[in-house]
Amino acid sequence: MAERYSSFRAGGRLWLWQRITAAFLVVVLAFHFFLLHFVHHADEVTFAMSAGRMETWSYYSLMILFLVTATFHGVNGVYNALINAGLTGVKRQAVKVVLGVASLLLLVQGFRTANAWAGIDLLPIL
Amino acid sequence: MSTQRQQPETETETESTESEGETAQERRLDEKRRRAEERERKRVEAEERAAADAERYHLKVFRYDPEVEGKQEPRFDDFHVPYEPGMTVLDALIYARDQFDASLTFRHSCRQAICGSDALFVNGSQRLGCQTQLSDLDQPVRIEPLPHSEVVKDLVVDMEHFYDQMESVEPYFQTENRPEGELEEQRQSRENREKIKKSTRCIWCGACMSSCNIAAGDNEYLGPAAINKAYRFAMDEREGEDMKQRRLEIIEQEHGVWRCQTQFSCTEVCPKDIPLTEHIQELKREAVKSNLKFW
Amino acid sequence: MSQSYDRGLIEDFGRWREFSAGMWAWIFHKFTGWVLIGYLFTHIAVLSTALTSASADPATVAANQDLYTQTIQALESLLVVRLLEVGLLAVAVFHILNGTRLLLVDLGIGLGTQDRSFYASLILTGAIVVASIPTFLAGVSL
Amino acid sequence: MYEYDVIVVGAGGAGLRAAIAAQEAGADVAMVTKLHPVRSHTGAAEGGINAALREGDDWELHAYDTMKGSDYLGDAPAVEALTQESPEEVIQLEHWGMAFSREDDGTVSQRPFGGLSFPRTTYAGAETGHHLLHTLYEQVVKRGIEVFDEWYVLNLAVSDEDDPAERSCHGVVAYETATGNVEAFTARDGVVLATGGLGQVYDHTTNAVANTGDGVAMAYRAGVPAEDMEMIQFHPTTLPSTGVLISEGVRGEGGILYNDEGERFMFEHGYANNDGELASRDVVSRAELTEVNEGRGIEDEYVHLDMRHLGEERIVDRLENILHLAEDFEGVDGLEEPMPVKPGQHYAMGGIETDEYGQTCVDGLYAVGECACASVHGANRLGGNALPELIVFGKRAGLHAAGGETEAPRVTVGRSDDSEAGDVETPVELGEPWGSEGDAVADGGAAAETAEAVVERSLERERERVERLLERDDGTQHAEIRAAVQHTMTENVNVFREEAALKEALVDIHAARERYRDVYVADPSSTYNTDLIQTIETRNLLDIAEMITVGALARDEFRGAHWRKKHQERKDDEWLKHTMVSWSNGSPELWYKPVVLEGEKKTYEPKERSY
Ligand SMILES: Cc1cc2nc3c(=O)[nH]c(=O)nc-3n(C[C@H](O)[C@H](O)[C@H](O)COP(=O)(O)OP(=O)(O)OC[C@H]3O[C@@H](n4cnc5c(N)ncnc54)[C@H](O)[C@@H]3O)c2cc1C
Ligand code: HEM
Ligand code: SF4
Ligand code: F3S
Ligand code: FES
Repeated sequence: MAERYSSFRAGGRLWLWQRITAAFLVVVLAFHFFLLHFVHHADEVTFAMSAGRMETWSYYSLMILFLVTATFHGVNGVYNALINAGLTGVKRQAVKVVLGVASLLLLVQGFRTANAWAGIDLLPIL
Repeated sequence: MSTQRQQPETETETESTESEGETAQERRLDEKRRRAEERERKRVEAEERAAADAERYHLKVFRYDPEVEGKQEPRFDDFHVPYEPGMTVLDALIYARDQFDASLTFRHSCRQAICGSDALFVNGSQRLGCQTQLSDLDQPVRIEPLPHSEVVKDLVVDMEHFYDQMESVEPYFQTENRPEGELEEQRQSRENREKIKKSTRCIWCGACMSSCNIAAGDNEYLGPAAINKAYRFAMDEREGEDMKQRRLEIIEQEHGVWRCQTQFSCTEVCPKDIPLTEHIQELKREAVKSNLKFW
Repeated sequence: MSQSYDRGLIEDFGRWREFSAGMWAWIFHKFTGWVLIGYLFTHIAVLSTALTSASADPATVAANQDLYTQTIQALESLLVVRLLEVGLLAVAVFHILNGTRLLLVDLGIGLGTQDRSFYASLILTGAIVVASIPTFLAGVSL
Repeated sequence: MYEYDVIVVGAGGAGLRAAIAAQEAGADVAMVTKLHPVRSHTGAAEGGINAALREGDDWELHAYDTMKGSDYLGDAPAVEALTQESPEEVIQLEHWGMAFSREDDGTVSQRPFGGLSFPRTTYAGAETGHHLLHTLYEQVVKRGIEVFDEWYVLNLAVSDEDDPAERSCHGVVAYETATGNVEAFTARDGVVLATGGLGQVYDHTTNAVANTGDGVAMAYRAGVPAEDMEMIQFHPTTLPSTGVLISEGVRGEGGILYNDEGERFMFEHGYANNDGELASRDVVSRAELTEVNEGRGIEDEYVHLDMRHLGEERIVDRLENILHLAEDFEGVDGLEEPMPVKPGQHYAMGGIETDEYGQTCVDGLYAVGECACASVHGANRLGGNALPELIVFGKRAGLHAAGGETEAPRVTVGRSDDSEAGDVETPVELGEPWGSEGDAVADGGAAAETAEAVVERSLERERERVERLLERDDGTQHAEIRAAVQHTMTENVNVFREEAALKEALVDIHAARERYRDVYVADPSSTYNTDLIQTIETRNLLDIAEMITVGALARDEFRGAHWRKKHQERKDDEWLKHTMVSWSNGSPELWYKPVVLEGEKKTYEPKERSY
């Protein structure tokens, strides 16, 4: 009986994650915009203030989660759109790799930036 | 001896028109004759008007034939068809074919929205020719073959791919729990029949598939009609739980339900008013649910 | 097979005029999604200037003279950037609203009113964007 | 050249069921059909399928109703086969997943239908045929039976012995619509014709445009007699503008007919004092036309069918499809207004003469469904009796053709000692006296010894015929000829028939034949040439029209659907016999064969048919 649950193929899992991340993003993205354009105006942004916020652990983790979900949601969305357009075979594999690498770079860079603000030296090599 | 309950008056009445006395029937008959003359006069007038091009519908019909010179380059032909009340797009095409150009080619058969052979692209949307009243359309009425499929000739498209998709979802009833008795039927609740009722109405016209941008882009996408077919069986309680799992596996494949982007155009064009998007979405949820059960 | 025969008019041009609400919603959602992911990459790139600031002299940072702060403020002083931000807001709001609409549709809610909820998303997006223009343009020198 | 054990021509309910049965009996089967199977007109059937399923009902009652309904022109062995086997066949459909309407306890629902003594009509909403057709096609897909769809069968490959009873059928020749190829299909064991109705000989019909009687015409020209062709059913409730059918189910559920004066004429004018609206179809059709003829029709054309009193819930539950049809094709909202209805051609009781296994007198040639006449419907078909015919006889013929186990048939086919020569005076010479297309004995037959040679010769002939039609580039178009035939049939061979009009029809048909000699196909293409196919269909319609009219002229009595002005009674002494028309040397020959009234347990004594 076990194997029938393995039928939850990548297609379905990704679909579900796209929804879950979307639901999460609704809240966080709204919060993000609100915070950085209405509470603090964009022209008031300074390194010191950003760093101040990032030093709070809860804000820091929220932003990291924001980064991860947005990256997944965005990149998976693009990938999905390409499949819908009929992308197959080698081209599709290539796109998969390119998108994977790009999101990895994005995540790493985002991480490093956040760490810079928070004053964490997690990945000193980078 | 007549074996039928025939009205005696009927016989005499139809046998001989001359009978004595001014009966109510006579009066009615006179009246009828008068009305008939009136109608005839009206008809003649109407014809004259039609002849004077008063009430003609302007059709612009897509033409293409891979073999015939002059038709190899797709083009639009104009036909001016005299309008009669109640005339449908199919009637107009038949008129144009029979009166103007016998080579005008389109599929049709039942004239009553049940055979599904005359799905066409009329004024920019997928409709059955026989189910579309000319009077509901703006002129000129543009009639084209279904988009996103190969044109064989004029308004005829290749349906093979559509049939393949329909047949790929195991579109037949399967169950392991048949009742014992030869003459005993399986039970099905009214609610369950109600649930699958709409999905069983599909006439394989292909309108939905033609309207879906995803199906247009992804050739392997099962498409709304095939998914709806799968729904019809997955939701039929007579097939039993194990079969349902199998059905879900079919629609869960990569080019199954997940490809649907809820564009709703399939639902909008379906001539049988099948809520396709709703069915697809329900299957997505069913699939997720059944997979999360033991997580 | 779908494109194997070029039917010019039918397949390519002119069809958009016949798109229905759900199709427009699909197109817009696609477009806004791509803009958002594109923006995410640029956004992180710009924010990366913070890396230099972190290692800069604390005094420069305190005086708001570090690279990050300068970059951001330079950008924010440009009208184009502010306008682009309004655009971004429009894109994001629409994506959020229509995304919510899609999530509801996925849950089987509001299928019958999907066209109306799309129009509502559009209108609401417009309203929110217009209402936030003053805030977004505040303090920018022309 | 394709070769199979059994070839089924036509993929409506009858053909599909035959293919399944033949395949289950172990045969290698192929279906050849001019429409994709799901486009067949079986899909249009609305009302239901009769089967004696429940306590209080049994096949004998059903057989009795059917014999009575047939006005004693049905053959008892066939009628009994139908009524005995229809329950198991209906349950078989249910086991194949057909979406029947259900009772509260989950069993299949049944409703009353005209002419039935028990509510025994099983149904699936008002779209029973659609469900039946799709369920059967699904089973064909499941079994992987090969289907050649959009292949138009041009003719049969039949050997050409003098006596039709000695001929045998070895296959068919078909035209692939998409490409214009003409190919032969050899059948090792049998060919089953299941080509459906012939409504296109009339212009107001519930039948599809594809219902052109091809099977009847092909079998006829191969020497197989056509039986009781004059028996045409006119359905009392069709929409006036299109001929779209409003199911008998509406009356079954309690719908009422009114004339222009608001009278419930079925009772008030005494047409059927017991059953009223639910009397047999012929009775109701004549009643309506009588009302119209006497000036009580609405707009002098139609009457009203009212179902509003049934209430929205019941209508939507059981007759939802009717609401759509009335709305789409007549612009009437059945919940708000009465629906206009008038009689329209609906069903051909007659057809290719067969026994209870679908066998014709030509060896290896079978016919089932509406194109056949096993004679279960006699002079009038009861509503809900055609669909069971498809599945019962479809199965029987498929099984027999594949060599499965069967009993000896009791209905005889072809001429025998019991047959009687007929004679009818006609105003013109019938058939194709000028020798149609240089035919041999049987039109489409071929003088040759071996099966291969027969098939080969037929193929050659058909290729020539197609070429000949395509070569001409001037002449008459088939559409004009078809319109002329439809017009004269509707004018002269309709519900009410009289001698002079019937003769006029024969003259018109003769004239149409004359014009057909000059026919040409305007479309030169070999890709999807529907002009060519319709031209060939029109040829078939000419033969069909003639058979119907000859039968109608010969039968000078009033039986079932067949009404003659000067002969207002059923003449059991003279006419308890079938009218048979055989094609012989280019013209029709009329003869008769007796009706079989002896059933398994009893003989059905003709009684007065009152409702
Ligand atoms: C509107 C309507 C409602 C009806 N309602 C009922 C009802 O409620 N109950 C009931 O019992 N009966 C009903 N009937 C009658 C019944 O539906 C038909 O008699 C029956 O469906 C005929 O089925 P068939 O399989 O013989 O033919 P069809 O379903 O007509 O199929 C004919 C097949 O033959 C093929 N064919 C024809 N010619 C050729 C050729 N030359 N070459 C290749 N293929 C060919 C066609 O492609 C098609 O597949 C109704 C009929 C109509 C018209
Ligand atoms: C804020 C809340 C958001 C919600 C509710 C949301 C919702 C959705 C949903 C439901 C989809 C799937 C559409 C489908 O497959 O049918 C989607 C697609 C997508 N989203 Fe989002 N999203 C949000 C934020 C974002 C963000 C921040 C980004 C960018 C990083 C983004 C980028 C994308 C992309 C690229 C797609 C694919 C578009 C396509 O189909 O081409 N989304 N979104
Ligand atoms: S689902 Fe509707 S539109 Fe699609 S094929 Fe079936 S009937 Fe046609
Ligand atoms: S149009 Fe296509 S995207 Fe889904 S809702 Fe219909 S299948
Ligand atoms: S002709 Fe059959 S659906 Fe239109």
